[in-house]
Amino acid sequence: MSPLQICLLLSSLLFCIGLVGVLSRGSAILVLLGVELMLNAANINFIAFWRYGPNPDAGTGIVFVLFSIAAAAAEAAVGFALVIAVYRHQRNIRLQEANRLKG
Amino acid sequence: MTLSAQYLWLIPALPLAAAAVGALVPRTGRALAAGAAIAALVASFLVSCVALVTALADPAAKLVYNFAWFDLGAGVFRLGWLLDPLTAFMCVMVTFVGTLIFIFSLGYMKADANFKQFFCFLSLFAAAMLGLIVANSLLLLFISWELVGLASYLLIGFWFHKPSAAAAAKKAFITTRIGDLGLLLGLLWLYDSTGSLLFFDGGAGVLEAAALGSLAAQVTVGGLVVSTAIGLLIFCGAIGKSGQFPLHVWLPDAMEGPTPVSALIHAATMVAAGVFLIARVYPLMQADALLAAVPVHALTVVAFIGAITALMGACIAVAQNDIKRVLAFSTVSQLGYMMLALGVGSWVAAIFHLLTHAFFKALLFLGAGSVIHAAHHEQDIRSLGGLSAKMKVTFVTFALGTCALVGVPLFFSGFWSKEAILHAAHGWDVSHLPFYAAVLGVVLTAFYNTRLMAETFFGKPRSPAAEHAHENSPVMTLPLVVLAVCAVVLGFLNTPVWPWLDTMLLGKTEVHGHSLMEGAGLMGLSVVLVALGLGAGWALYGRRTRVSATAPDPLAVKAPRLMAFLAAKLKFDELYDATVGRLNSASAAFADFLEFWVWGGLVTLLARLGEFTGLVNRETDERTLNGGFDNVSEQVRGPGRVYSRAQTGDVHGYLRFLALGFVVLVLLVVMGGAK
Amino acid sequence: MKSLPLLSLIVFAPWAGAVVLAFVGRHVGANANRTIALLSSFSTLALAGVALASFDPAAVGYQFTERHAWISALHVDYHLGLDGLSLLLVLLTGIISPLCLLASWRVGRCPRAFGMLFLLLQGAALGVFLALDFFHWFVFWELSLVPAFFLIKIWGGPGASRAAYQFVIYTLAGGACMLLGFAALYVATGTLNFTELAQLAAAGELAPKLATLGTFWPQVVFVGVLLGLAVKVPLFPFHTWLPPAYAEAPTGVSMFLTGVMSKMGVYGFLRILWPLFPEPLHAAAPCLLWLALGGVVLGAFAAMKQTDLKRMIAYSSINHLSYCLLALFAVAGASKPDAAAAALSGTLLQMFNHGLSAAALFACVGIIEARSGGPRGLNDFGGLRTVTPLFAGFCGIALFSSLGLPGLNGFVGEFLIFRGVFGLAPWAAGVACLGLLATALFLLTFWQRVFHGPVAAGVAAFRDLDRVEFLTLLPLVILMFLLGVLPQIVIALFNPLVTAWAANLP
Amino acid sequence: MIIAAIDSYLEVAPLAWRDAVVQWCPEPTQWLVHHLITIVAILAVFGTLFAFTPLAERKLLGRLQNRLGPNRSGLPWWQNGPKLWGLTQPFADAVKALTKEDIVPAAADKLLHFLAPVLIVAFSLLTFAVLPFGRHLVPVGLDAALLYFFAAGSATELAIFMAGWASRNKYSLLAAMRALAQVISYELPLILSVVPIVLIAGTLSLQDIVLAQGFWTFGFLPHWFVFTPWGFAGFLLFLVSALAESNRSPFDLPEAESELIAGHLTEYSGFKYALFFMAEYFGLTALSGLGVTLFLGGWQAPCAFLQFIPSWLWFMGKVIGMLLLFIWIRGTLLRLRIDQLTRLAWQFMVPLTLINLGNAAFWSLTAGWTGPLQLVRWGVSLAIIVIPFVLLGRRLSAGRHPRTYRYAAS
Amino acid sequence: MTFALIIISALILGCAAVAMALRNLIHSALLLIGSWAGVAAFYLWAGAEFVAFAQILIYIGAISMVVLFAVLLTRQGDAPEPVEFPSLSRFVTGLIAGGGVAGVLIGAILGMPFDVRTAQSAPALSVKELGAQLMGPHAVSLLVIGLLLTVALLGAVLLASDRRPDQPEDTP
Repeated sequence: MSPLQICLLLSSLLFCIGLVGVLSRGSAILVLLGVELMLNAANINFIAFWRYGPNPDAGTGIVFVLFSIAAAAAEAAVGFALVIAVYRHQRNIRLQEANRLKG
Repeated sequence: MTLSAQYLWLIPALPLAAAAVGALVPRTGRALAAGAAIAALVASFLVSCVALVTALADPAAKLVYNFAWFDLGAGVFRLGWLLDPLTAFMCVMVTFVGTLIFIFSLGYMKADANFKQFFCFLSLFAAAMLGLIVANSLLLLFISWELVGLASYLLIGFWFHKPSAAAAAKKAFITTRIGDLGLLLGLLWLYDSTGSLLFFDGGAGVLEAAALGSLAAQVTVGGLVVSTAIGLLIFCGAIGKSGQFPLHVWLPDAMEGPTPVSALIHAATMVAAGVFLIARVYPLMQADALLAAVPVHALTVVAFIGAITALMGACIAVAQNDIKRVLAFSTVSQLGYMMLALGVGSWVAAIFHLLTHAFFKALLFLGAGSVIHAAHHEQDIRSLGGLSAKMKVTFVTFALGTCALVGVPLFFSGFWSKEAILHAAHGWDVSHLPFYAAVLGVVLTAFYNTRLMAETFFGKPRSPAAEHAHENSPVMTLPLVVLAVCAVVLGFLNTPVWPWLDTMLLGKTEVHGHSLMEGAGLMGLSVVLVALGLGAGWALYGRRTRVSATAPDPLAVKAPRLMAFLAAKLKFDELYDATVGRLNSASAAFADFLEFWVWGGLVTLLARLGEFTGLVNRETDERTLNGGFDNVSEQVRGPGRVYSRAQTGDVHGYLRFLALGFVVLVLLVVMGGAK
Repeated sequence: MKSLPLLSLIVFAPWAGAVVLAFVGRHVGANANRTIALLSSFSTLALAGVALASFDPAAVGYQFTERHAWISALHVDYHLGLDGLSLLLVLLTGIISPLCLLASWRVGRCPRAFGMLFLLLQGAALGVFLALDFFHWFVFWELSLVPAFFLIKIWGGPGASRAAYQFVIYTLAGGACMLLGFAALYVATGTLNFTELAQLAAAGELAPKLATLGTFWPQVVFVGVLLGLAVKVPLFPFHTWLPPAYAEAPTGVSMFLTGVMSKMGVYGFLRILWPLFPEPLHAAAPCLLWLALGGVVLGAFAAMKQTDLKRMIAYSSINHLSYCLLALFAVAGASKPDAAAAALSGTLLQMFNHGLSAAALFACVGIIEARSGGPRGLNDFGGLRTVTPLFAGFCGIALFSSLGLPGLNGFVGEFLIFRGVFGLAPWAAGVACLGLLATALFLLTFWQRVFHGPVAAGVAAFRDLDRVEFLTLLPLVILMFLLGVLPQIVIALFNPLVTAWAANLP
Repeated sequence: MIIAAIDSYLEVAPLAWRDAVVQWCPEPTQWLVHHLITIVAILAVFGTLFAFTPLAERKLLGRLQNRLGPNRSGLPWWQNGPKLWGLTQPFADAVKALTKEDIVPAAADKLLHFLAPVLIVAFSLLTFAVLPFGRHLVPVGLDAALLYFFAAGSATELAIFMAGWASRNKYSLLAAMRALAQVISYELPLILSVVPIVLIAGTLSLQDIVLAQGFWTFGFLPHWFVFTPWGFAGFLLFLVSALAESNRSPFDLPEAESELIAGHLTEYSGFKYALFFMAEYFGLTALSGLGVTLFLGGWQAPCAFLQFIPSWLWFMGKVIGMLLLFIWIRGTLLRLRIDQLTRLAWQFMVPLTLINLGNAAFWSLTAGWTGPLQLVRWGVSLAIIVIPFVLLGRRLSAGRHPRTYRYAAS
Repeated sequence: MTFALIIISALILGCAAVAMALRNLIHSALLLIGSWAGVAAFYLWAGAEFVAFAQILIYIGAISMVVLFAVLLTRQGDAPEPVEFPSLSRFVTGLIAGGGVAGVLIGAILGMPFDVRTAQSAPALSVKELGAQLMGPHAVSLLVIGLLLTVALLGAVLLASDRRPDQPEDTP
């Protein structure tokens, strides 16, 4: 098993952990944290392919990860602001109760 | 001591500076304004005298100084100063008479609140008038001409709080402007034809042979020679300014102004500007004289207009009761004489009469002013009377002026100048009608002046104002005396025996006199005529003086309708009101109608059309389009309601579907790839 | 070092002022706002003075040109240039604009917004005078409408709303016609640059190129552009928007409208219509001459009928601008270089002079209106000269300047126009004389009814000029005298240009 | 010659000694020993420094407050012996801390309660890894050293939170939140205030930054960044941010004794408390080191002829100078209120640092200006920072008057 | 090398998995921070030190704070979430879905033959080169990201503040 495959396995497992968290946890905060994990998993992939890919000198992977981290920061800021807004609205952060827009 | 033409501008500039001083000092700066005005005019007079000496040293020379005013196209537009005997004589006359009248005004306007403004305007007038005289460019002349008109406007309307004064000022300005537009057009035509507006420009001026020849050679509409047409247009200006028929209507109304103004502007100087103008452009007026096959010569028109005016003015003066109006119509009449002289070819006679008239008419007006001032602004001769004893100086000087005006033989300037005109008219070979008119005018002049003297100075005072009148201060009487002396003496400058003025004006150097006997017949006739007029006047008014202000006029008793018609100034105002005035207001109404109904209406119509289209559009939209759309939306909404049930609002549910969908998709791809 | 973008500075300095006002104005007082606006507005005169100092009147072409590619897809350049004509109008704008703001000093309602809008308007007008590419020329042209609209509508009199709408819609319609015309021109030639188009036209290639679009296109384009300009000047009978707009606008804006904006139309005629369409203009000249005469005569007569002083002066404005057009059409219709030079000189001079005198008259009426608190009818006053002698003097000078009294600025321009028109179309000059007469008549009526006669009731308490009003009128009056006596100082700016135009007549 | 030789030897002496020791170790463990020696050296030096800094602080504060400060502790086994000016006080304190009872609240999250002081000391020590102590003394020559420094520094926030939360005490938690808010608020100006340095020096490596300041005009005017308008402004901003970042007075609200009973440290005692204390001083020292490195020329001598003194001595001297400055500030300024604190950060520091960044950009763009233009460059640069400073400062204090306490007055 | 990688992976996955399973949100968050630190370690391992520091600075320095603050601000007493049927069923379905995805991914990774250049040394990319890359070819993206962050900041402030805009700032 090459290091690359290990890296990829790591990232896919991390992704799935995040996914399970997102799908199974009721707390909006944990859901968001799951999403963050998934983003990290993706970043791991970028780095892995940069490290073991055919064009390491390009540096695109790193640049992309930097952008991704910035995007994640933005997502976290907005996401947790949303959580607080939801909390203010329904005095808890259980996602299954946040269904006002139900059709 | 000579004066270069280059410095001629000093003559108008000094009063202009005084006017500026008058405009800028505060209202309380009375002494400064008046002092500046008089000092400037005296200085101007001195410069004029130097100019006269210079001009007379070589009367034939045209001393010219031209200068660039502004760039025009590839060249420059030039103005200039001109010094010849005509200019010099006029300058001296204007500054001299002007000075006296300024001094007179010191007394006359003493009590007026706008004293300093008065002197400012007077100075402005003097500057403009002098500018008009020294101009060597028709445009500069026109500019001064208009400024003279402005000053006249301002001074007529000086007592602007009187509606009649304000109206008279406007009337004067507008009426003269009608003539001025003719002058403007003539000026434009002249400029267009010759490319210059300078009178003398070393051979290139419009009054010099080359230009005149080309002007006389061209023919325009109706077979009219161009020079004739231009001349007639320029004459329009003179008609307006000099109160000639048919634009004389403003001059009597102009008496609304203070009396010094009437003396200076509407007797001595400005109204004579028309005569000066024609005399100045005389070569142009004369350019067609030698051509036979023309519909009309310019000077012929001038002669007839002058004759008509002379007679008409004299007639109307007979029936006027306002002391200033009598004098005003007398002025109209005398100006007619001058025009007549111009028309019949003797411009020197016209200028001679202009000069003498300036002095004695100024004298008469100032005398009238003296009377009015003494009689607390009572101007109606029927209410005056008996002033000969109360105002001795005024009476004597006024009488001397009257004698000059009437043309009492031999010792009065008016006699000699009028004689020259009659002589020239008699010698005119085109028609004798003007001569007869002039002769009749002489009789009438003597008649109405006698009436004026008799009514004003003789008999008993017929009103409290006249009762309490007494002689004015020397500041007012002194100018009268000086003018009276001049009115007598000036005639001797140009007697047939020693025609010095003629000679100088015509640019000759040797004075060739001839014996008095050569024109003795005509002279005798005129003496007889004057005597006739004096006698008739004395018979009607002097023998039995009027007893009360309301007593009927003796002449009116005899010919009431004629007298009423004359008193109404031949109903010219009414005629103009009915024709020109009505046309004017009709045009204005028409223009307004066009504005409001036609053009405005068109726009409104277009706007309404736009609104209507919008209305139709909206209706269509709401009725058909929106209706169909609503239907469709309603149909779409049904299925939407069904699908919306799937929206549980449970985030996890959605995500689960997402994840499962992803797995299914990948599996599908893998299966597909495997196949 | 690259030379200073002087012309851009001229155009954008007022806008910069507006921006400053927008940001700073909220925090400072009303007077500070007015001062800022005044100073910004004054920048034009200062910068124009700089331009004047290094301006070479003998050079016929454009000077201080700035050209940068702007929209390459349309071959549109940002192209500014200055010749005698532009300089004259920039100077005029520079003189008039601060005075307009001074005249509006007493505007109490939101002076900041007033100043901003006014500066926008000023910048747009300057842009029109300096742009050499139709694209941004048109942008400025239309942009000038927006602030004018708000200025009239918000700060105007009781009928302002309607007048403003009429003004804008009328002018917009004209502008639309012109835009269509230029669209066709662009399609035919591929350029919107004035100089290039003029060169094409001079070479006689413009009409054939337009004709490739269709037989009638040369005529259609000409008419379109003509309409756009005719509305702006305005040419009789496209002038109906003018009297209400001028009458209802606040004083300062009326001054600017008549002093500067009406010149935009004449400028357009000189800069666009005449160089680009010499042949159609030549063909249409007799007809247009009649329209201009209509403006001269009927405008004056209509003014005589007005009882609202502002409307009266608005009509006199039509009358005066029609003189410019008269000369222009006479030049376009005939060819006689010396007369044409005189006529064109007269036109340019008249533009400048009318700017001064009409602005002064509007300022005077504004002062009367401010005193009376609303009424400004011909018959509402009387004897003002007794009460307010100084004001009467100033107003009288403005009136006589407007009726073309020699010695004041109006005369020389009108003389030159008449001289040129007489040389080119004598009958037109003869008819136009009627206009001169009527002008004198109604202006003197104005003077007589308002200032002469006994003191009317309600007038007795009028104040004479205060310091701000005095400062507003004084420069104008000084200029009137100065230009009346020494027209050369203005003529020198454009004479070579005009001479070159006249020499190159077809 | 000899002096030069000694000089160059002194310069590399610490490295030489380390290498000598490492050579005595077996091959596979050499790298470990190598690093361990470095760590131990740092710990020893800065531990000593830590020991004496509070002493210095107390003494200095005492002087500032017109009293003496600790001067009693002498030698433990020598009663009535020499007092040594209280120099042994730190050791006494250490013994006291170690022997004190360690109290853990019953409801506390035991693990986190324990982890927090450990982590905070660890994190604050981490930052020392990248500071260039001398010309050849760089523990870890990272390319992105500056970033590392801040990354490591920011991790201390986590420890503060853990301390506050794990105590299960609402005062602790509130204080921790306040501390966090403050630290996060000031992290922004802190980082932004050093960005100009990066811009000018063009590198994130601290050693390179120091090298970039290694010139002198005329041999005695050092090219330290602090001697430029932007650098001076940046230094001041950095100083203020550093004060706030390390919870020093006048920004010591998180542990405000009178309001929050020592904040997140309430439930700590004994050695754990000492660890927090230690972490605070370590952080302060590390920030001083960073400031010295970035603005004050690091280990560079101020004059060319003073280069014979070993560079690490210069560095230590400057750091100590900075520490004394901090102490002086503590003794001088009053504590801020929380709202003043945050307003200062967001309305004053952040805009000013951003403007200073622009200022540095201007400086870098005008690097080619010489002669009289140099003066212009200085003038403009000064204006860029001084004018906003004045304006912002005015805005900050506009409409704010000294607070009046209604009940305290009468 | 591989050994280090496996340790790091274990750290990451272990922290993450436990975090996702814990009830105590604070502990979850702290563990996740550990996991992020692991990821940073992974980056260091892979030779991307700049990214590693950025990860620490942003995740541990900033996002963790946001998370912790959010947790503290939204606490509903100490009572943990009750274990009910819906949450159980959700857990199971989540596990199934996650497992499915994991299966697919792992299958794909293991089944895919990678053409790998297993370089022993990490590719050297200095900070300077990285900066040049960011400001050169990726300048636009950088700007966009900057804009995104600004907007996100403002949006977050707006979302989280319950003060109405017309209410004045409460000055002490």
